[in-house]
Parts: sequence; structure tokens; C-alpha cells
Amino acid sequence: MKIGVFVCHCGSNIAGTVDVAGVAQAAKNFPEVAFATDLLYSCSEPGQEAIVQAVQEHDLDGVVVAACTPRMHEPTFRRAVERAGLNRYMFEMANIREHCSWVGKDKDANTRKASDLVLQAVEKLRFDRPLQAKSFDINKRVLVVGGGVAGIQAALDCADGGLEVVLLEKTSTIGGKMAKLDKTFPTVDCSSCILGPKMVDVSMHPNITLYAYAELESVEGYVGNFEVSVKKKATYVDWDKCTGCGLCMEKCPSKKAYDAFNEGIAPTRAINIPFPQAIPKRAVIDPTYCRQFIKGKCGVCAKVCPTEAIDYEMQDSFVQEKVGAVITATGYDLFDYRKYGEYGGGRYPDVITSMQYERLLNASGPTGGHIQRPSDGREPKKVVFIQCVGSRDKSVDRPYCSGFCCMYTAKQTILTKDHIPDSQSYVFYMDIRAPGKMYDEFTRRAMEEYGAQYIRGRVSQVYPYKDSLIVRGVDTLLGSQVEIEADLVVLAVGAEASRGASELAEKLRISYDAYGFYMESHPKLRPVETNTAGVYLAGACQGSKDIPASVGQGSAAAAKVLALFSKDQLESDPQVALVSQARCVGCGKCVQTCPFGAIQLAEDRAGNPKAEVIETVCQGCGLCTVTCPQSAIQLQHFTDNQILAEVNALCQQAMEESFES
Amino acid sequence: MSPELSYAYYPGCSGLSTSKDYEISTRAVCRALGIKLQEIPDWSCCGSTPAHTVDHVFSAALSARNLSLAEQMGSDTVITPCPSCLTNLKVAAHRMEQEPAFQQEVNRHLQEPCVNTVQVKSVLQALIQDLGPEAIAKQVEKPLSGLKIAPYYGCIMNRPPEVMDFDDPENPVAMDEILRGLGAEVLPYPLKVECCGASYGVARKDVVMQLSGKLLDLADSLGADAIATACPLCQMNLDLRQDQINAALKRSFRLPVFYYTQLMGLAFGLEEKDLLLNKLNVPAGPALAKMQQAAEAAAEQDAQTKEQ
Amino acid sequence: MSAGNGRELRIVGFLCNWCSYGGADTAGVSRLGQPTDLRIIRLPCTGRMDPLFMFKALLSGADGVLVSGCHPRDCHYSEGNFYARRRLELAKRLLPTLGFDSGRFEYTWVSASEGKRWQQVVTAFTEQIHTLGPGPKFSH
Amino acid sequence: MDVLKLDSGYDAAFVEAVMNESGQDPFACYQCGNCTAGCPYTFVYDLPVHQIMRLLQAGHKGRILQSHSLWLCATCESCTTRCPNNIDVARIMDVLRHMAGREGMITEKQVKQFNDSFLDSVKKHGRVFEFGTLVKYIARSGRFWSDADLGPKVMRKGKIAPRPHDIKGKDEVARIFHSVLGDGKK
Ligand SMILES: Cc1cc2nc3c(=O)[nH]c(=O)nc-3n(C[C@H](O)[C@H](O)[C@H](O)COP(=O)(O)OP(=O)(O)OC[C@H]3O[C@@H](n4cnc5c(N)ncnc54)[C@H](O)[C@@H]3O)c2cc1C
Ligand SMILES: Cc1cc2nc3c(=O)[nH]c(=O)nc-3n(C[C@H](O)[C@H](O)[C@H](O)COP(=O)(O)OP(=O)(O)OC[C@H]3O[C@@H](n4cnc5c(N)ncnc54)[C@H](O)[C@@H]3O)c2cc1C
Ligand code: SF4
Ligand code: SF4
Ligand code: SF4
Ligand code: SF4
Ligand code: SF4
Ligand code: SF4
Ligand code: SF4
Ligand code: SF4
Repeated sequence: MKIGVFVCHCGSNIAGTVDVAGVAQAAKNFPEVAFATDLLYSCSEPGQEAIVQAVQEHDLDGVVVAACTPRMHEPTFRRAVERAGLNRYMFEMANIREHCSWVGKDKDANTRKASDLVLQAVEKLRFDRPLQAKSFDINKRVLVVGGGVAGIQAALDCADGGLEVVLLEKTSTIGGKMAKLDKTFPTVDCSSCILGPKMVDVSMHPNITLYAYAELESVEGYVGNFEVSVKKKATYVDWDKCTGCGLCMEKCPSKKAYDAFNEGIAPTRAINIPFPQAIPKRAVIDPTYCRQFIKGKCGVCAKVCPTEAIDYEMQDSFVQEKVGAVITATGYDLFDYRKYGEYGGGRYPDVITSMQYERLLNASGPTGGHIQRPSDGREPKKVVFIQCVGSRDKSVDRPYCSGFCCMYTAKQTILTKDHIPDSQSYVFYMDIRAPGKMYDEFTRRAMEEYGAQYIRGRVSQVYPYKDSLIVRGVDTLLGSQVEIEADLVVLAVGAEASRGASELAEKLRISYDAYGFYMESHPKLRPVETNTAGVYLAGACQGSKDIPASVGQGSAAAAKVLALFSKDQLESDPQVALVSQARCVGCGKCVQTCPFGAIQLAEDRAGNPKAEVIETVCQGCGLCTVTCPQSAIQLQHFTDNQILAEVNALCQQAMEESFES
Repeated sequence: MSPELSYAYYPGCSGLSTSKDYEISTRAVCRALGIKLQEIPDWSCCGSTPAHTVDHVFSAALSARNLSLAEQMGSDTVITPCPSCLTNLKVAAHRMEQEPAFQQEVNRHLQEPCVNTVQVKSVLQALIQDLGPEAIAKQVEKPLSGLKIAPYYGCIMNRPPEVMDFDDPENPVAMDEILRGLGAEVLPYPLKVECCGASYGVARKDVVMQLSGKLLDLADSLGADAIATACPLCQMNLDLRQDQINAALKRSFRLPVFYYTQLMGLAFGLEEKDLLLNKLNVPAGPALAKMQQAAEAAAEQDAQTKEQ
Repeated sequence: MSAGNGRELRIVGFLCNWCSYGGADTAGVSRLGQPTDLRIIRLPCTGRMDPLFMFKALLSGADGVLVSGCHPRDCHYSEGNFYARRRLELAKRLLPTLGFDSGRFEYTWVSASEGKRWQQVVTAFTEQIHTLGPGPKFSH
Repeated sequence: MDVLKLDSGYDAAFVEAVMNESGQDPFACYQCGNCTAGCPYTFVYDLPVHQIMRLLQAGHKGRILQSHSLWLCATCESCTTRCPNNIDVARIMDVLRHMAGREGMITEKQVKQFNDSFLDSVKKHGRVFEFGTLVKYIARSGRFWSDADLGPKVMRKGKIAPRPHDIKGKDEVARIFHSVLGDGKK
């Protein structure tokens, strides 16, 4: 084998603390090295050209570039060696910048280390084999999980781009949190006026199949070829027949059902259509409240329904869908306001959450848009808002900022003043986080034009006294305890990962952070991709965010899917496991170990069981290689021999040194 | 009947004097419920607040002496009625468990080292967790129907939760449950864990006037007939100092402040010598009379509805 | 030059590509200075880490071996790091019977964003190896 | 108020001592003020407790140890229970009080005198003798007893024991005093 070594200066980034020419000189003595030189900027156009020329001039079989981290330029150089006529896997990088020149000050030590790293790469390269990517067909359909504003946007953009879309929503209507909001910051325009048309578009779009009241049961397959099973939960109403007339709801005698859409502010009926603009507008029976289910008798809805849609015997059903990509848009849930005993949420009726307040403000909400205290229906005059409830609080394991509550609180003070002109709002805050376009101007308006009183400090306790709630807090700017006799207390509850987010992540094999939010591939440069090919993120499931950001990410995820599907075939990464038929004894250990189900047991011609890797499914983790008692299954490009060669290269050097001295 | 409950018992110094009524009624109630209290022989003072104000090893050593005595009795659980003692004993045990070096240091000052094996609980915790509210309710002979009670726990019985490890630190309910079982009407008293002024009655009386005054005011605004408490210091501040508070705040509260054990004894039908209600500064008579009237009125109502 | 005074010792690191290799990169990008004894081998996942590699390194003259992967639950391959942990715990326990101090081997978690943590891990481990001194050498 | 010198006024040894003795990290405090908001004693404090935390971050020993607040804190644990950053604030207050005591900066003499009288009684009898404590306190503080009105109530009801209960192990208890605190008061 003829190997070429190129040692990069990276200007002074490497050359400043490594004797680059010295390393290149030393490399000339390494096994099978036919050519070695140093380059000023390897990744620049002249740098790459020099590599291509050297390969051709010296008839090289493999290339080592000693430069920055392979996580940065490995693809760049692989393309370069390919241009030079080599297989792109006949290439190795030695990381002498991030792992060497940037972390050590001693030039001699760095130079020794750099040349060790070059030797290590050379030794590995000697075992490299050309690998060929396989092409495979893809299914150009996309599954969107979650029908909030982010999911809606992603679904519409994909559908407009010509893709078939399957949209999955676990509740009986799409719309997510935004459907519950009254107005939206920073423009204070009506939430349903801007969301409603989009929801209708979803229902009318010929490319979108909507499964509401449905959940993802299981996922098999890989990018381009996922097979998903969708569970359609029993609604006890035949949606093909139901017209959404609402007669059943009117007549249902069970009137104390929990109204999730209205955040429990008022009860609803056991058979329910969450709100008039629901998409799909279909009824669902809640069996925990329905008398037919509890007591075995009632049947009123079945009698009144003009289309005979009611079906008490209905069971969950399953449908299978084949898609090539998945976008998760499962949003967030709200922090449980009962966790702060000192605020009395859940104990004192007039201590409510911000989302409950949105429902009170909303003209189509249970109070018709009149702000009324839950306890006695009285119109509150003094409203206290407490920010950061369940955010930025290590004691409840929520150290992060939810990002949007400062803004919606400002919005709610403005709306409070609009609804009740002689009211006064008080906001307890720690910091005001309003970094968006027109955002800070908005919070200033709440204070300057609408007279909201902002108090810098936290509230330590809320308790009822006579007809009011005593709110005791601190004004840290004054250095004083402060007290307000409030009529209503609104808790700006923070966002947390959507319930069930981690289970869904495990099905999709994507990772999530310590709080259950989904992990993007790179926090800055790949914010809508996951580390699992073909799975993308949109909206608050990746981390709390407001509507503009959610919509932006929904569109971005759609663009990623459209780019993915712009080709008819995808190439698989050939750095996958490979079974040596001769060595495999068919014990099946690898089959059990593979987290991706990429190995199956087949029979060879003699009828002996042998492991077989499905190349397109294998993710290249190497678990199987370590598991196999016969060393029969080897991860290509990271074989036992290659890693041991690296170990040897590093230790040999040390051994020699230790005997020298 | 469940197997007999038996505990090492740490009465605390105030039980011998200012809170004798708490002490006597606690013992009487436990007797009635078949709970055996074995007083720790020759127990000494836990040092209360003044000790931990001076030094933590010192405070822990005073407590650990008693824990060690309980260990020598072969007991696995110590119970005490007084929250202040409870805090000192529990903080000492907790810290010795968390920091072996601290335990060593503490033991250096003791005659018999403390191995730290006994669990420390309040009598209240033992009653609710080990015996259970049903067993208590079963013992009731004279329900306290019609008596509106504000339950007040004091600031340190449940805080900080990492150490005290019992009930909710913001809204404890153990005493509520017991009182409800006695037939009383338990008011939703929101300042259950707010501080009463603690031991500042002597050195900074003004503080107690403000803090205890606020507690009385809230109970009064809720229409309480009485306050129930589990803490000698709270009881003293709210009861003994009630006249001082009235004078300082220009109010006229007349709220009897019972130990919850006294109320249990009342409902169990125990005798005055076991309750020592006569030791209350604000007399219990009017509240109890009101309860009596309410009970009679209810009985009459009952009889009438039956006739109809 | 190295953490201790005197000569550099030889430490071999096995890092997963997704988390710890990225963490080491992050440390580099942030110029977080470290002792120079360590040389890193990149693995796709710590699940690829065969305990044999560690034994081989120590027997061939390495003075210490450091393995670092993703935090539990963070594994790009969902569970590779769990396998790794189980295997490596066992391997660590075997070290004394082979004549190596078990302190010559550590297994840790560093995510791609934890450059600072990586610096601390490398510094602490290098110090630990210098305290133990050069490992036993077996010539072949 | 003086200008605080944030650079030269920072007393690193003091901050470290507080951290060591309390086992708490004052730098985790982000000044939300929740401790002050809930502290029942803020109204008599000269420095609200969150400002004590801030001064601790600024390393200003003098202002902290001179504060009256240290001696008025009742260890009610409200701050500790509600601190969003899990700081045991009450323990820090306790430790600061120990330090102030050691340095003889006792800004609330009566509180200290009351505590000392209490402890003297424990040292002598093994258990506290409340009546004796009171008498001693009055003598020590030289203050007219503001609770004179309570006397008759307490006496009449026999609520205060007229004689101490000496325990057998009182010498052992006294030894704890000597061996931890030394002969002088901490
Ligand atoms: C009180 C309040 C007021 C607000 N006001 C504003 C405002 O004025 N302006 C603004 O910009 N932002 C506002 N926000 C923020 C706004 O709610 C979010 O930015 C937005 O809802 C995020 O959209 P999303 O689609 O990512 O998530 P969501 O709205 O949470 O939608 C997620 C959807 O996915 C579904 N789902 C979840 N899990 C699954 C699953 N496993 N399978 C299938 N479906 C699933 C859910 O049912 C839901 O329909 C406010 C938030 C609150 C709490
Ligand atoms: C001091 C500082 C530190 C920062 N640190 C961070 C950080 O740590 N992390 C972070 O996330 N963000 C950071 N930012 C923000 C970051 O710089 C921006 O988010 C980012 O650069 C925006 O990228 P952009 O492509 O939109 O705009 P730009 O980076 O401004 O790029 C715009 C490009 O368009 C070109 N251009 C302009 N007008 C024309 C024209 N008419 N025709 C053709 N070309 C044109 C410009 O020459 C320029 O190349 C920092 C910003 C500052 C000021
Ligand atoms: S290849 Fe890497 S090290 Fe070389 S010049 Fe480019 S960025 Fe710098
Ligand atoms: S179930 Fe029947 S009655 Fe109810 S909304 Fe549908 S069509 Fe109307
Ligand atoms: S059967 Fe159930 S859902 Fe239908 S009307 Fe009766 S209670 Fe309501
Ligand atoms: S956005 Fe504002 S209210 Fe919400 S967590 Fe952040 S700082 Fe607190
Ligand atoms: S390398 Fe990983 S994904 Fe591929 S077959 Fe082996 S265990 Fe499965
Ligand atoms: S573990 Fe190895 S021998 Fe067993 S089936 Fe898999 S490849 Fe074959
Ligand atoms: S509550 Fe905690 S974080 Fe807030 S100011 Fe007090 S000590 Fe600091
Ligand atoms: S422990 Fe002290 S500082 Fe903390 S709230 Fe109670 S009295 Fe205030």
C-alpha cells in the first residue's frame, strides 16, 4: 500500500504549537508511507488540489490528513480523495488541532503527540478496505406526529410540496395549545382567526390523511422505509357517520365530565366536541363519565343522534402506514401548578394557571370571554401574575427558562386592562425575557400604556383572607417584603416535555434531554434534525418555544423532508456490520443485542443458521461485534484489527520510549 | 387490635413545666389508645434553639446523648410531642447519617457513642402513620361536633422536608385528619406553618405580638371557635400571650388554644385530670358550651326529621 | 508538559464519536488546556469498546486507559453505553488479578457540550495515573 | 451607605469559611428574594435575608456580621424550604451567627442573654429549669421584666415548675459543654 500523509498548519492554529514540518518528516518513516508533506490550509481549494495531485502523481492508495476534527472536515476530504480516484473510505484523519495544538502549550510534547496521532491513523489506514454505499428506494410519504401549530405547518408545507402526509393527533382535534389561546403576542391578534384557516386547510388538503384521537403504536424500519402502526383509539362514535351536529352533547345527561380543552374551568358533557372550530368536528364519548359505561344504562345520545353514529361497542383499531420520514411535533405540557403548596393551586379556586386564564379571556371559552373568579363569578379588579412557576427552579427540577411566559404574561395584563378598564395587574418577575422582534417594546407597553405594575421578586406565599387572596412577596429592588390583597392570582406555569414524550422517543430511537425534550442533532447547525436519519423535530417538543419559532421550525422540518425526498434513492452508510459466514456459528447472540433489529438469522446452503445483517437498517454502533463470541461479525471501518492496530501504534511508541530511558 | 405499639419516649423539658398539660394529655391519650411510652431514663435537654445558635456539634451532641440512651434501651423509635425537640433530634440524626465525620466529632464528646440507629418521630406522626386515623376515630365517645377548629402546626414540625420527612411542608394534614375523626369541623386554615414568633416572647416581645397576632386574626376571620396546636411554644405564644396581643394590637380575641391531644382526650371522654384544660389561659368553657349547644340543636333536628 | 513533573506517561482514550469525542472537540475549540499524555481512539459508540482493547493497551505498555461515552439515556444508539458499562465494570474488577491497579482504568460520561467537564476528566485522570506511576511493562 | 468595594473588599477566607461550615454554596443564589418574601422576621430585620446572601457573594464580612438580622432569625426554615436553588439558608444564618458570636459581634444582646441563660440552666441541671432561666435572664439583661403580667397567670395555674429537675447525668451534660465549647462561650 502507498500512503500519503498531509499535515495541516491551519495558519497558526496548528503550526503555532506543533512543528508541522517535523511531523511530516517523521511520517515519511512510518510503514507504507510513500509521500508526506505539510500544507498551509488543507481544506482550502489549493490544499485539496495538492492532495488530489499527490494521489495521482505518487499513485497513492490511501490518504491521511492530520488537521482538525473529523467531525468537521472528514466529508470534505473524502470527497477530495474520491475526486482523485480513490475509494472515499481509504482515508483517515488525525485530529492534531482540537485534541492537540489547541489544548497543549508545550511545542515539543505537542509535536510528539501529533506524530503519534499520525502513526495511529496510518496504522488504521493499512487495514482500511474500499466500501461501497448501497442505494435503496424510498417511500416519499411523511408522518407528522402531533397536530399543534408546528405539526400543522409542517404537514401543510410537505403537502404543498407534493408529498403525501399522514398527520397523527392524540386528542380529538388538531390545533394544540394555540387553539386554546385568546390572543397572541406581540400583535394581540386573535389566535383562532389565524390558526382556524390553517386547520381547515389541513382537513381539505388532498395530500393529507388525518388520524385524530390516535397514537403511534410502533415504528419499524429506517430512513426512507419506515413502517408505522397507528392506534385509533375508540371514540364510541362512528366518525364516518357523525356530522358534528352537536345534538348528542346538548342532550347528554352526564354534565360533569372533565373538560380538557377548557382546562377544567367548567365541566362538559360525557359526549363532547371540544370546540366549534374543531378539526375534525366529531364527537367522542368519555367512558369515565358516560352513564352507559358506568351504570350500563342511558343511551340518550344513541337515541337522539340523527345519523346513528353512536357505537358503544367500539374497540381500538390499528392501521399500518408506510412512510419515508417522520416529523415529531408533539409540543409541550404545562407544569403541574399544585406542586407549589405555598401558592395553593388546586386548593384555592381563585389561584389559576395562565392557560386557564386564556380560556377565561377567550370569547368562545366557558365564560364567554368575561373574566370571572372561579370561586364566586365576581369580576376581579386586582389580578396578580406570578412568573417562573415551574421554571428556573432547581427545587422542582425545572432549572430552565420556559421562554414564552414573560411574553404571554405581558399579553395577559394588556388583555385584562382591555376587559376590565378599572382593573390593576401586578406581575412578580425575576427577569423579563423578551428577546424577539417587537417583544421588548411589547412588555414596555404593558407597563407604560396599560399600567401593569411589575415587581422584581418572587412570591413566597398566597393565602385566602376574607374575600381576597393575600399575596406576599418581595420587591428586591426596594429590599422590602410586599403584600397585595388580590382578587385573582394567575400562575405563569412553565412548559415541560409533553407527557409520553420519552416513550415516543424510544419508539423512534431519538434521544431526549434530562427533562424529556427531544435532542436536536446539533444545537446550532442542525436544529431540526435528530441523530436518527429520517426523523425531524418541529415546535416545542424540542424545547419550549413560542408560536413564531414553532411555525418556523415546522417549515424548516418540512424543507428537510422535501430535500431528503428530492432524490429517488438514498445511499446507505457502508460502515456497517458484516458477518463472516465461515466463522459464524449461528448462536444468535448478536441478534438479541442489536438495538435496531438489524440482524436476522438465516440459513446457509447447508441449512446451518447464520447471522445476516440488513445493511440499510444497521446503524453501525458495533455492539454486535463486541458481543460475538466468534469475532464473526465485524463493524466495517472499525474492525477489531483496525482498533488493535491503533492501540499498538500508540503503545509501541510508549514501550520504545520506556526502554530507551 | 393491631400489635401493641411501643416507643421510647422523650418528653422534653417544657413538658415538666410550661406545657405540663400537653405532656399529661399526650400520655393519657396514648394510654387510651394502647400505645406504650417508655420514657428514656435520665434523658437530658436537647438544647433547643439556643444550642444550635451557638454551635452545631454542641447542639447535636446534646441530642445525641438522648439518642444514645434510647439505643441502650434497645428501642428502634423515639417519639416526642415537642416540635422543637423533634427538630433537634432529627437534625442531629440526619446530619450524623449524611456526614460520618460529623458523627465522629459528635461522639467524641459523648460518654456513650451514638450509633444512630433509632428513628425519630413526632407523637403526631406515630399516631397517624403507625396507628392510623380509623383506630383513633373508633375511640371517640363524645364527638366534638359543632366545634370549629383552626389547626395550627407551627413552623418546624414539617420543615425542611428533607430532614423532617413527614406530611406536606406547606399544607400538612395529619392533625386535620385526627381532628376530623374526632367529629370537629376543621377549618381550612392557610397559615398552618407560619411562624408564631418562637422563643422571642421574652427577648423581643414585639415580634410575637405581630406574628401571633396575625395567626389569631386569621383564625378569627374564619370563624374559628378554637385553635388546635402541637407545639408548646406556639401554645404559649397564642394562649398565654393572647391578652398581651390584644393590648398591643387593640383587638379582643378570645380564642382558646388547645393541644390537639387535649381535644382527643375530650372526645375520648377522658377526665379533667388527664386533660388539664384548667391550665389554659383563655378558658375553654365558652367554646365547649357552644359545641354542646350545637350538638343539642343537631340532635333535636335529627329527632324532628325522624318524626316526620 | 505533563501533569506530574518528569516524563509524560502513555494514556489511551477510547471515545464515542457522538458525545465524548465531540466533548473533547469542544474543549479544544474553547482552548481548555490539558496535560499531553492522552491519545484518543475514536469509536462509533462505547458499545464498540471491547474490554480486550483495554487489556491489550495495558499489556502493550499503556499506563492508563480512559473510556468515555454519552451520558446514560443519551446514547445515540439508544443503549450502547449500558452494554459498555456492564462489560467495563466487570473488566475493571479483573484488573488486579492481572497485576494492574484498577485505578489505571476509568469509565466516564461526557456529552458533546461538556468541554469543561472533559478538561476536568482528562486532568484528573492524568494526575491519577501519575500518582500510580508508570505501569508494569512486559516486553514481548 | 458606604461604597462597597467589590474587588478589594472581597474577603475570600470568610466566604470559604461560610461555605465549609454550612456546606452550602451561596453562589447558587440568583437573588429571587423568595427567602425574604417568606421570612416572618423581615419586618424586624435590618438586612433582609436575600441581601445577606448577596453580601455573602460579594464577600463583605463586616456588614454581614454586624447585622441584627442574624440574631433575630428564628430558624423557622421557611427560607430553606422555599429556596428554588435548594440552598439551606437557615443553616447559613446559623453559621453566620456562630461566627458573629465568636467575633463578639452581638447586635441583639437580649437574644444572646436569653440563650445564654437557657444554656446555663441546662449545663447546671441537665434539663432546662425555666423559672431559673427567666430569673437569670432578668438579672443579666438588667431589664424590667416586660412579661410581669404573665407571672401571676403562670404561677396561679402552676404552669411553671418552681424547682429544677436535676438529672443523674447532669455532669455528663456539663462535660459536653466544656468539651465542645471550651470554657469560654463560643
Ligand atoms: C398560557 C399560554 C399563552 C401563550 N400565548 C402565546 C402567544 O400569545 N403567542 C405565542 O407565540 N405563543 C404563546 N404561547 C406558546 C404556544 O402555546 C406554543 O408556542 C405553541 O403552542 C407550540 O406549538 P406546538 O405545535 O409545538 O405544540 P402544541 O401546541 O403543544 O401541540 C402539540 C400537539 O401534539 C399533540 N400530541 C402530543 N403528544 C402526542 C403524541 N404522542 N401523539 C400524537 N399527538 C401528540 C398534542 O395533543 C397537541 O395537539 C402560550 C403558551 C401558554 C401556556
Ligand atoms: C459579538 C457577537 C457575538 C455573538 N456570539 C454568538 C454566539 O456565541 N452564538 C450565537 O448563536 N450567536 C452569536 N451572535 C449572533 C450571530 O452573529 C448571528 O446570529 C448570526 O451571525 C446571524 O447569521 P446571518 O447569516 O443571519 O447574518 P450575518 O452573519 O450577518 O451574514 C449576512 C451576510 O450577508 C452579507 N450581505 C449583507 N448584505 C448583503 C447584500 N446586500 N448583498 C449580498 N450580501 C450581503 C454580509 O456581508 C454577510 O456575509 C453574536 C453576535 C455578536 C455581535
Ligand atoms: S483542514 Fe481543518 S485544520 Fe486544516 S485548515 Fe482546514 S479547518 Fe484548519
Ligand atoms: S354523534 Fe350524532 S348527534 Fe352527536 S354530533 Fe355526531 S352526528 Fe351529531
Ligand atoms: S350514553 Fe353516555 S354520552 Fe350518551 S347521552 Fe348518555 S351519558 Fe351522555
Ligand atoms: S420566560 Fe419569563 S416567566 Fe417564563 S421562565 Fe423565562 S423568565 Fe420565567
Ligand atoms: S453494528 Fe449495531 S446496528 Fe449494526 S448490526 Fe451491529 S448492533 Fe446492530
Ligand atoms: S453472535 Fe457471532 S456467531 Fe453468534 S450469530 Fe451473531 S455473528 Fe454468528
Ligand atoms: S430564596 Fe434562595 S435563590 Fe432566592 S434569594 Fe433567597 S437564597 Fe437566593
Ligand atoms: S429561618 Fe430565619 S431567615 Fe429563614 S425565614 Fe426563618 S427567620 Fe427568616
